[in-house]
Amino acid sequence: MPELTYAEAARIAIAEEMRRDPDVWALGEDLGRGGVFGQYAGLAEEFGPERICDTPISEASIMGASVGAAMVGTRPIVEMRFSDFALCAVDELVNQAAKARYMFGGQARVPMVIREPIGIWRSSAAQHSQSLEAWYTHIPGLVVVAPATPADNKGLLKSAIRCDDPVVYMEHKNLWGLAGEVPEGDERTIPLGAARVERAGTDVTVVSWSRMVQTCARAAATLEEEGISPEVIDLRTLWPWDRERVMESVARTGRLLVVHEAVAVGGFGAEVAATVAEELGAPVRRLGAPRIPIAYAPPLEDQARVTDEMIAAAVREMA
Amino acid sequence: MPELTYAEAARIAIAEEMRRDPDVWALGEDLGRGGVFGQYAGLAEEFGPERICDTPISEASIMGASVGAAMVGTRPIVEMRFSDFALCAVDELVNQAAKARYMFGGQARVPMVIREPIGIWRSSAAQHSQSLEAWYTHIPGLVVVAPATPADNKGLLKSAIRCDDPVVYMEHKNLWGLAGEVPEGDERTIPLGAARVERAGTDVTVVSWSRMVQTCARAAATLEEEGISPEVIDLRTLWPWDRERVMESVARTGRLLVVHEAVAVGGFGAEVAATVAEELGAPVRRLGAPRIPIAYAPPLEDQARVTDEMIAAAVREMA
Amino acid sequence: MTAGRNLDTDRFFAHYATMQRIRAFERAAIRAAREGLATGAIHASIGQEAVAAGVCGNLVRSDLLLSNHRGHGHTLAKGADAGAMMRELFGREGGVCGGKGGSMHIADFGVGMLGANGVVGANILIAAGAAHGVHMRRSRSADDRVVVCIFGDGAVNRGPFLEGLNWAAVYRLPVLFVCEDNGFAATTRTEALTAGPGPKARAESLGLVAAEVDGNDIVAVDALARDFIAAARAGEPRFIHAKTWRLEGHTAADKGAYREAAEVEARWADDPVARCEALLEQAGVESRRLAGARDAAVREMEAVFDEARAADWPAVERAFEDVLDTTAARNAAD
Amino acid sequence: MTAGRNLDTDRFFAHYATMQRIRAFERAAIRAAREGLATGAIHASIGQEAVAAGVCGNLVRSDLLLSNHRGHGHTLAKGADAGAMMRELFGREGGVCGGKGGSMHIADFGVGMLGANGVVGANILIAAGAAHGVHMRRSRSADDRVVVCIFGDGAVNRGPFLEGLNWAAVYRLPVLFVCEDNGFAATTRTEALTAGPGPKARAESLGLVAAEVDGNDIVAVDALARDFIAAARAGEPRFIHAKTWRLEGHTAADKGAYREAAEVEARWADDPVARCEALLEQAGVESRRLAGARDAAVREMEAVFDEARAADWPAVERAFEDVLDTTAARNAAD
Ligand SMILES: Cc1ncc(C[n+]2csc(CCOP(=O)(O)OP(=O)(O)O)c2C)c(N)n1
Ligand SMILES: Cc1ncc(C[n+]2csc(CCOP(=O)(O)OP(=O)(O)O)c2C)c(N)n1
Ligand SMILES: [Mg+2]
Ligand SMILES: [Mg+2]
Repeated sequence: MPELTYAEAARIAIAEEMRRDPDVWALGEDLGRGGVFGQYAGLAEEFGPERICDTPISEASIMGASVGAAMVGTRPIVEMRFSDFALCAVDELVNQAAKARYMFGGQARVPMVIREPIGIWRSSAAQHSQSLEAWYTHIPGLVVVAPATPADNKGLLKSAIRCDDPVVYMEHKNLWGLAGEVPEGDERTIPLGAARVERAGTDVTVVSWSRMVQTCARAAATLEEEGISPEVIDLRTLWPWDRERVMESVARTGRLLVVHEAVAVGGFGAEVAATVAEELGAPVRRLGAPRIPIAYAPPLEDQARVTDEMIAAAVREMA
Repeated sequence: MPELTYAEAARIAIAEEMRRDPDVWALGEDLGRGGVFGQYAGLAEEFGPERICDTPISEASIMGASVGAAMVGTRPIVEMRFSDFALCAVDELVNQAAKARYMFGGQARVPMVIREPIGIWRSSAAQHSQSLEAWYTHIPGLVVVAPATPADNKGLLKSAIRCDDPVVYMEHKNLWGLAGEVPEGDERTIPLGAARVERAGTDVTVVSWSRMVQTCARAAATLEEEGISPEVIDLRTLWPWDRERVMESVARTGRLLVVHEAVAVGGFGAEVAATVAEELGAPVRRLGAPRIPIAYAPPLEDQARVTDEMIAAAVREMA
Repeated sequence: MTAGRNLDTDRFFAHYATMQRIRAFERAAIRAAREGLATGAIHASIGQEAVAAGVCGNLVRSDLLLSNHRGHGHTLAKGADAGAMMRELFGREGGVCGGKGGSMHIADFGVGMLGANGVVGANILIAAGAAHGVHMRRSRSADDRVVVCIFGDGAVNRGPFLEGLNWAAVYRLPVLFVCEDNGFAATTRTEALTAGPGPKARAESLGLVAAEVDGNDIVAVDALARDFIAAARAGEPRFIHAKTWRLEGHTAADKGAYREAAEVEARWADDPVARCEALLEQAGVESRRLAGARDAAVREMEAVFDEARAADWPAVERAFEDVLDTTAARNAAD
Repeated sequence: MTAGRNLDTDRFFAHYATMQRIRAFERAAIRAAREGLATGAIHASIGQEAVAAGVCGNLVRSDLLLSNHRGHGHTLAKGADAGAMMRELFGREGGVCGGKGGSMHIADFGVGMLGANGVVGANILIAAGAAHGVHMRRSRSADDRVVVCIFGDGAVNRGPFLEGLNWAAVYRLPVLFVCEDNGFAATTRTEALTAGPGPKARAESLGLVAAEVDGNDIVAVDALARDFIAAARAGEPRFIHAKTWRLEGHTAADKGAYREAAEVEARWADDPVARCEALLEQAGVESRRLAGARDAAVREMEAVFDEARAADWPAVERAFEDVLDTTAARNAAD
């Protein structure tokens, strides 16, 4: 299996899907030059400017036009650059894309993938660092995906492109350069809604997604040396989330820790924790950012981070 | 104490605050005619068109201009008509209003009240019925209020107007006509962040807000006849929420039910339930809408409602 | 109005019939709202029928249409079934959206009507995108569909107006935008809150060829729409500012207290349906035939009203369908 | 460029000094980014200094300014302290925003600079609103402040452009909008994605008096800004389209591979700082004085660079301040 970065894996996923289906196209700012993070590198050369479409700085239009383009049968990949800028296009996503199929009684289908890179990325400050995945899990009609590895970024992106409903696809800005083995082949998709066990264990179930999966894995390695065995589950898809897999694990370990980079208050960790508490009555705990905007200065920015030490400490307390 | 409707109570709160402070003003569509729900009736006559300001259909501008107007020391009351339309102004609220104070290191203050009526209102369908309070609890820098009674709608709105930070103030469209006793007097404010006990009880703590408080109260009355005594707490402010009051109650009753009209998945009920589960390990349960858009036809729309029967049944199971 | 003997009476009789059907549908819809049968808000287009008929009458079935909250007339003119529409307003089984959308989300994809919209201005971007999709597919097949987007004078003050028109012009998309200016945005006169020379100048500043027209003059609307639709079909986006007037309240519940009875009465003298009728009479069409079209429209809409009232409610399970494929099972569990 | 003997040399020497200070600040900021000392992205305004100097030089301290992500020059020209600004870029204690904002959120409320913005076009609405606030207070006190809003050519394709300009015109607000057109939006030439005759026509269609100017001509910018600021102060909102060119990359990290070296070199011949210098020489200002201003600027910015590097990091508790008054205690608990 070749080693690819998270960005390359996504690029290959798009190229494969665009070759397979002439209705797939991508649009957003600066895509022709390969995208801000190189995640579209070379695609304009292969597919031309109509299918790798440079747009004006018009997030509402990028999103809204994609709704219309999807309704007539094309499959747009919508690049929002930073999830923060997608806040300029919320009506188009939430009131239009997510609801069209339902409002029109099933007449409309809106197959679009909305790429919204999330997360803290050194000194990007309050308007370029948010992780708002929880918002979209709350909106009926949306699928929400947050891949943590290069292999998943290929397989899940392919599934998202093939999905007939709108998928909010949240890559992490700090993962673009992460390298890992990625299976080759056109049909190596990964199903939406299926979690992945990052590391099997017996003592505490640690549920996470996106970049925090790597942090949890590091914490788990430390803990294992201490004789504590955490099971780390990468949710991968937040809606629909793999409730069965999580329940099965917590039923075994007897305790749950949910870890995410987003603000803890109102984060998706609350949903996972509340569901486990309701269904199993097991002890639950969440780790997420404090309810503060992300600051610019590194030492201040770091206050918004969940670290492997914090995770290890929480697991130790629970185990 | 005079009886007033929820809409009248709000109108009087605004009038009192506008008389007290010449920097308070209101802006939004059709305000000069009293607002869509009469919640501004008569105010243009008293305060003139500059302070009760009719605007173009430009939600982004209404919100964004208010940020600027607040920064220079005025105190805008921003009328969004339906919370759904506020989705046209999310960058302005979340990236600007909520973050300005922080990003600029405390140099900016953004005292604005954003009125966003929420909730199901017969056959208003998917784009006019949403309850998205959970979103704003997740955003650092915002206060979130959702009053359930006329008295609270006066006292909390006054506090919101006096607050130096942005307050998302979510009235329920189905409560406008609800009448109740409202204390008179300019200084009868109600503190932000303090819950109210709607009905004291001993067996199960039921936490709710907005219109569902009335539904919970009805369910409680039924249950009491059966010998079950629920304590119904009206949270009133969702951020900051009155954690102490809730913990104290659950510590007594030993169990928690959270009830809201919003979609259950990712709703603020998850936050309350997760927090209680984390801190007390008590059994928790949530009632909210299924993850479906709100339909138009009454029997379909009703599938999104939480009823007093559902609440009573849940309490019976838990008690 | 450019009338006279050489009027294409067949064409305008058809427009006239459409306008009468819209008028009758709207009257029935208002009655349904007042009787509590149409359970949601009804925004009727009485007084604006010439825009719907004149614009949509120049489209073929496969062409696409996006409308706003005041969309009954546009939808009927695009060829949707009045019965399915009325059942939708009543929230009944067999409604064109299965009762899930209601008046503000009326849509009939089968005739290319891709939806009304409850958010002012939102349809502009969706229309630009639908045209973008059609444009993309043209390179692969002989898709010559055009997209028409109708919105109100209130929508020209929302950001999507700028973004959507710029978008259409940049990519040279097959789309016609129609600003149906009825003088009001809800209870507010739009003019006072719209700066500058008007929608036409705004559209031109965004690179579109644009024109103003008397929206109550079916002949003028028809001629301009025909030209502009042909141009748009060829990839030259166009803009029409059609001036009309909303003869009834904003919704069926609105008594319109913010305008004088005298003003409303004066505006009734410019009723586009009556104007079209006069024109056809002048051109030699028998009054009996005209009255026949009107009566047929009224009877049709009375019938669909009665049918809708008699229709069943949709089965409650429908509330859980059409959300997501991936989570059908899970959704039901919540 | 209208030069000559009768130039107000004091005035333009002051503009020149401002431009040299901006140039030197930007060079230092780019160096800081390349050395990893400015920890976030740096968008420098090299080549665009005449817009900052010419516009902000016509404001008094109490006037208000809103800028975009490329805001160092505007902020300096408005009178902010270069040392506090540089410390902000370094994320240090004593930064003008306490290290919380960085380059993209640079602000100095003490000199009326109400903030740069990380969201393209967002400052337009905030500026309209600041002007609305000033306007409201005018009825009670003699507040004659004017608000200036500077944004890029990329921002004219976002909805807020339409909404904010319409807003300013409808309420007759004391605001001047300046589109600082440097030819690019990140790596894309803006022209190809901006339909129609341009920003000036767009502004006019929204009811504003508007003008184009050579943004590298300090005399022209100064004269136009002076006029337009006076009009705006009196409640007539104005719009300037200033054409300039971004001589460096989009950020300090951008090598600008999407443009030919020859094109960049040709544009350096139009360097506004050099043009201003030539003008002053022509008007009789001694080269020594000019070189002195340049050297002083370079020394000043080297000093603030060194100071910033030596400054402490902010105390970590600061991360929890300035969020909400009502919840100070609760936030800390989370
Ligand atoms: C974004 C948004 N803001 C506000 C509303 C509430 N609203 C519904 S219709 C309407 C007036 C619209 O005026 P116009 O666009 O001229 O259409 P008309 O009703 O006159 O046909 C308003 C303000 C809305 N639906 N969407
Ligand atoms: C709403 C939004 N979309 C995208 C971006 C990313 N972005 C940052 S700067 C920039 C280019 C802006 O171009 P312009 O407005 O001309 O300003 P310039 O950089 O040329 O000074 C883009 C696209 C952003 N900051 N905000
Ligand atoms: Mg109108
Ligand atoms: Mg630019």
